[in-house]
Amino acid sequence: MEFKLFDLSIVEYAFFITAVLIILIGLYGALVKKTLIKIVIGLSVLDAGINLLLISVGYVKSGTAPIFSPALIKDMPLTLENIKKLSEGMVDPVPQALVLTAIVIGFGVTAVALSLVIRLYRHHHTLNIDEIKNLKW
Amino acid sequence: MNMIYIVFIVLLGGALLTFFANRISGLLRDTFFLLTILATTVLFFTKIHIGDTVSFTLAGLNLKWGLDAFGWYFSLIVLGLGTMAAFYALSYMKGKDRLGYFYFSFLISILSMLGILMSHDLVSFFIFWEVMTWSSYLIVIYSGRNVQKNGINYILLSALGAYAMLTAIVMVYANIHTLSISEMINTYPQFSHVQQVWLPVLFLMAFSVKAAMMPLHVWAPGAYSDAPMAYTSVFSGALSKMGIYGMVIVFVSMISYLPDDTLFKETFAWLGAITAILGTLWAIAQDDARKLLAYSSIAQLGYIITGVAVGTDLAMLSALFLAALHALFKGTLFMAVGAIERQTGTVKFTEVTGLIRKMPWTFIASLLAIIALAGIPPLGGFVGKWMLYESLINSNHYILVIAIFFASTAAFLYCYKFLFGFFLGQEEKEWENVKEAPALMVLPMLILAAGTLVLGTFPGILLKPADAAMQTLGYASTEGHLWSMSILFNEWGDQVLLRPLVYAIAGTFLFFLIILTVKGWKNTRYVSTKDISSSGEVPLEYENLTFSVNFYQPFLRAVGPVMKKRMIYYYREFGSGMEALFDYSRRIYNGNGQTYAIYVMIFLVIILLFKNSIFG
Amino acid sequence: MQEILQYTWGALVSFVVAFTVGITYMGLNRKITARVQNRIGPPWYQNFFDVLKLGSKETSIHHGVMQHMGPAFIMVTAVMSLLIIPILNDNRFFPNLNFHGDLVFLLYIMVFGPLGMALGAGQTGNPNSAIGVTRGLSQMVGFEIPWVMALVALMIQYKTTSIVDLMNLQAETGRWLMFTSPFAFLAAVLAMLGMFRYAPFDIVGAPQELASGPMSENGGKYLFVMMSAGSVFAFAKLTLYVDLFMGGANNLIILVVKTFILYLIPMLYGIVSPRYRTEQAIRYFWGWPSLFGLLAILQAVFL
Amino acid sequence: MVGTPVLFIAIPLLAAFLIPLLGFVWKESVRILPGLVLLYLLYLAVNLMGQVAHSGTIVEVIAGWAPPWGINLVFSPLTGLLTTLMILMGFIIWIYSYRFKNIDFREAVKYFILLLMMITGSVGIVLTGDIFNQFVFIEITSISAYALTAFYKGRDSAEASFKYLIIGSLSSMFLLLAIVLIYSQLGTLNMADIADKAHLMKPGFKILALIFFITGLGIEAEIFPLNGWTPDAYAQAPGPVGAAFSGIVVKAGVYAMIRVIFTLFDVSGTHQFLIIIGMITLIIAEMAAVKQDRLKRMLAYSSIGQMGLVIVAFGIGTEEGVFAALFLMLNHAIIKSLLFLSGSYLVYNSTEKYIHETDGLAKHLPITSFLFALGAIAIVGMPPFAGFWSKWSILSAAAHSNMILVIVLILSVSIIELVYYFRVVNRIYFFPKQKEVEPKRPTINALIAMSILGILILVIGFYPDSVTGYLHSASQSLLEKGKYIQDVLSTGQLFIQ
Repeated sequence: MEFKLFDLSIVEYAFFITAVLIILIGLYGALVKKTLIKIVIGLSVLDAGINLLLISVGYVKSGTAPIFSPALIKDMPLTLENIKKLSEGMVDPVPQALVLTAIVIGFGVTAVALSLVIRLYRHHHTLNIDEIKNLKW
Repeated sequence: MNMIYIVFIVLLGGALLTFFANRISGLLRDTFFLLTILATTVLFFTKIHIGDTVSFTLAGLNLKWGLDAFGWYFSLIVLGLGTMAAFYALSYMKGKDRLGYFYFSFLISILSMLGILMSHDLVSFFIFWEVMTWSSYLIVIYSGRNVQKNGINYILLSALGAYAMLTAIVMVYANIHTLSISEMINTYPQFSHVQQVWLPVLFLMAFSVKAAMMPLHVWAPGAYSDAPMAYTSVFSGALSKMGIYGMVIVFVSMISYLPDDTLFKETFAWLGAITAILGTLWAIAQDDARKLLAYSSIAQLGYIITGVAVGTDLAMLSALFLAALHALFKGTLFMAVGAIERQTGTVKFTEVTGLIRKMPWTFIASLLAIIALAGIPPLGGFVGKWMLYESLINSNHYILVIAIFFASTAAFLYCYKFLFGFFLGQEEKEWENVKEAPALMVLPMLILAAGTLVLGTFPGILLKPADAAMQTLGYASTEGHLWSMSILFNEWGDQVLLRPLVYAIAGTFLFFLIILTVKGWKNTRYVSTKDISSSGEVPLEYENLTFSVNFYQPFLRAVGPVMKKRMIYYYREFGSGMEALFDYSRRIYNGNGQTYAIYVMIFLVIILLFKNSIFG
Repeated sequence: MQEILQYTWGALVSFVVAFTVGITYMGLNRKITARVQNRIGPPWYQNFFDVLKLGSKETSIHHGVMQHMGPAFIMVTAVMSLLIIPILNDNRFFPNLNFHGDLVFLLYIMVFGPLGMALGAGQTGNPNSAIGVTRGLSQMVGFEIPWVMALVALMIQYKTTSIVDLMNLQAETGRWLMFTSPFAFLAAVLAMLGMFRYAPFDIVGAPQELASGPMSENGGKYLFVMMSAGSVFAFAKLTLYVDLFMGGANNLIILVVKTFILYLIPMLYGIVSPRYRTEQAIRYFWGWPSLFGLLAILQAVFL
Repeated sequence: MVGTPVLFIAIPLLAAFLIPLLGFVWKESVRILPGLVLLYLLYLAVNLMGQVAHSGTIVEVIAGWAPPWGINLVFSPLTGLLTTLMILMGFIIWIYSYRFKNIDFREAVKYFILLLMMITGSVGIVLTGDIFNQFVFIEITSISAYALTAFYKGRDSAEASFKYLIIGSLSSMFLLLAIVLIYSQLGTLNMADIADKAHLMKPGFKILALIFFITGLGIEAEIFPLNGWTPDAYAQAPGPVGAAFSGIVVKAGVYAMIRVIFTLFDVSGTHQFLIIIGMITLIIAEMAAVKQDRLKRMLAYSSIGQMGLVIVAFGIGTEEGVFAALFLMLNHAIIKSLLFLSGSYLVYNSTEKYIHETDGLAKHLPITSFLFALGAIAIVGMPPFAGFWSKWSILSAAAHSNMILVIVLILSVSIIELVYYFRVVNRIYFFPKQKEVEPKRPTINALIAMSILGILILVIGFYPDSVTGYLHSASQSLLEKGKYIQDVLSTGQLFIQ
């Protein structure tokens, strides 16, 4: 299997550009916005962008689901050549698995972040990150 | 098992036992301490012979320990002074707390010094060197006074020196792939020119810190005066000699290869002389006896350094002789100060006076030591100074002679101050009930002081091992050669020419003393120091007749310009500048999480921008 | 044994000579000073009476062992200097303990006595004594510099540290060192001003201020020994200068003449001078005298 | 065979989930179970180390999918050494914190679960042979670390944790980007396979991936300027967690970074880059540490500095340099943990953890103070303690590569380090105690844990040969890239045939 990043169609480019845009938006949120909630949102957006990028790597235009169903295999012997032949036209399953994992992780991180935000708000009575600077130097 | 191991195990085990025995009982602790040091001394001088070696491998490095005549000579200083100081310490330290800690550090520092003298490879040399540093540091901070100032100064400068040495050691190791000191010396001529210059510089940096040479001496006054006097005698007498030991090796085995136009030796000889002069001047200005002796130690080591740096046969001999002698008299003096401190509770000349009748034995020991320090015949100090002068004159260092002479003349000033300040002058009521120090403190002092007396007339006792040490270093030398080196020695073969002079001095002195004593024996009586004539009036009871404040004010006015700023002032300025810089640098961590995130992005962008130059 | 007896006899004679001459010089000093100041002054032999009076007085007090030993210390210095410094050229009679390098030895033995006496003075408890001692020691550090420079210059120039060698050299060439090494002579003579402690360098004993300083608690036998030692020591020092710079002397008459001429220098300089404070004195010695010393060394090294 | 590497991950994960359940049955089991697990794993690790030394690297295939397709665990001399070290440190920290939150059962459950998860994650980072799997383990470690940092409710711990979280999220973003780049180019996630095919990548992408990796993993490895979170997190986390950070988590981060640089790609210039960045980290951190007035913050900066030094040593790149770096990692884990453990007793009852609150505590806490002093002396590299040997090996490695400037800088920085450590030790021993400070006597299990570390320092110091053999084979195994690839991929071929 040969994977290429840049000889892609417009649609595929669109995936990448969108993903990069989302990442940039997320970064903007995380790095520039002063409110803790917005920072957390920015981080989540960032996560989403990365996941989109990840999934688009495995995208094959008009590909099928990567399942070797009995209908597909029929009575072919499971040699390497056959498997290769069959898997052409399937989307790559690995990025999907990765994205699933990444989403779960992102969820966990966001949950922890939000709980921390609550704690910070109770402690400091503000959500402005510039005012939460008890620990420095 | 080899005896060398056993000596080290005895010392280490003894130190640990002493430390833990402290919890059980004081008597047990003292016994262990004394037994350890005595056993070490006995084992060392009876069982270890010159030429014994052992070698083993540790962490892939071949380490070798052994004893040669040169090391033996210095071990004599270490163990001789160490044993005396140990006896002294038992009485001096009585009743203080943290004694286990003190005795432990004491023994470990003795161990480390023996280790340095027995190391035949650079790594064990360095290890023992560092052990010596921290064990002595532990004692410097023992009293708890000024730990943040004097303690840190000491450890900081020691580390500076030690790391300079470490740099040199790894340079050597990378070059010749062996750590043996003799290999290093043998291959030294083949090193590149840059290394030939840098190696001795780095090594000498380390050694000059311990030998308290200008401008690396700033730790010494504080450290010497803060350590308990029982240890300071070892500190100044023996530990600083480790610096001299290293210097001798470097000078003999490395710098002698350098071409003369590098002026290495001259520079060092002059640094030694300047150290001697400034040390003396500062000693004169002190009102605290410990500080006075500390500066005096710096000055005395300056002479020794000069001797080493000049490096002719006689100069080296004088340096070695003075090194041992300095241990004797400075050991005595620090012990005397300790005795006074213990009996009166103060060591300030401005506070305590007129102890001569209360502490006569301490006075006698101090008097002998002071005479030896001042280099006045017939005591040992004169022999050493003489050899130094003669070697300087013979090797055409004329200006250096004058500098050294100035320093030793000015030394009379603080010598007199020491004796006058403590023992002479008005006998004030305040000190009426002071008693002589316990015998255990007085005896070591007297023994050491007697050593200086004996060496004045029979320097051969010490010159023979010194000569053997020099033969190890490669000075073509036989015993006959030794005696023909100085005009002091030539006619009497194995003893000095000074003998008839000594007899004449003693004869004259006794003759006039008898005259003075016999004449009017019945009528002359002792009167107190209050009973004096002051321009015909009899002073009243309340009149203060003690003269001790601003003792040498006129002299200090005359030399004022050289003493405006102390060297430590510049170090302090540098230090506080650095701290300000450090304080500024940590403001990078400004506490804002978002800023940290922006740092990450900046880091990324910078790498991306320069990726072609970074990852060629 | 014979030898030792002879030496002792010679030593006694030289001591008596030095004592007599020294005391006479001191008396002359008083007389001349008085004449210059337009007074009549005591007779030149007045100091003999003074010493005799002190010697015969009963002493009833002392302040301790060190004070008791102090005069003996100073006497050791005087006698040892006298024994080491050759009194006459090629002398047979007077004992001579000199050896190669006695110049350095002399430098040390010359401070031995003053230090010992300083200890004695210290024990008296009289603050004036101690103040005088500190001044004396400080001043000593001052004048030792040009003095040592002069000696080192001689050592360099003639490659010897022995007084006898220097005397023989002058006898052979017939030229006095004060002419061949003028700078060394100048430095040495200026240092001598300090050694004799006459004005302007008399702040050590400053009679009006310190009640004669280090001596102030001593009387009777102690002062007797001190004065004797002082006169012997003065003669020994003058002899040393004569030996070093003026070709020595072949008999006692010439020696007395030469020493007296030398003695006139500090004396006359003193008569016309006020008094320096200690730091002024020290700075004085580290000024011109040391410069001359330096010139002497340069001359010795380069010429 | 006593077990396989997969147990290192499976057992503690299982235990972590069992803890709350067992807690209902018998409360004490919450405390005992992690210890039993770690003890067993320690036994296993030691056994496997013997086996590895005897018969070479163990590669274990998970779930039957052979490399390069499936996930595999690699127990080589290097990873084995680090695993053993981490488990050992984990075990000691467990001993130390056995009585932690003695009263509050719920808190204790949380603490032990999170601690176990963090250790598991770190061990997983080291053992795995798959980059995405490594990413997952990094996230497991990070999330438990966020939670542990914010463990104390009263203090500013939430702030520290939040900073850590922001930076940590960026880290995971960069890691994912790097993984995307590699996968899009090579279509594989197996480290050995990537290493094998790395030359097929377009150079631009390769360098981009490397940069993303360095940035992402550099955050975990605390290199400057990516380490803004570190001092806060170390200072605010509970004492044993600080020890775990410096003894376990950072080590995993450094390992991951080094694995990427040494095995995955060989881009020229990386080594010099490591030296420079390590040096900057070292200098800035030690400079910042001097003026700290809080104990744990000072220790944190010191920890950053030491990591910088480790990276410098790796950057030297020779076998000697790698050996020195691993030696320093080992020593640092032991010594810095000791400092954190004893240090947190010295400031136990203080809210602000000021250094001056430790004044004169030596009289009240003799053993703790002694161990702290021992750690301080050891970490600045005073012989004959452990720190000296690692410092010596770094310097001699640098000297063999003719890097005199590096030597001079390292030693100058060591002097700074010496000053601030000795200042603290002096305070503990010689300053008068402050009246309002109430020293807390350490519990017996804490004393045991600290003493073990102290003894280790002495053992390594007096007899470094006890560890150098392992370190040498570990450093060889890191440098023999070809052997690593072959070891892993041959398992796959065996499987196919």
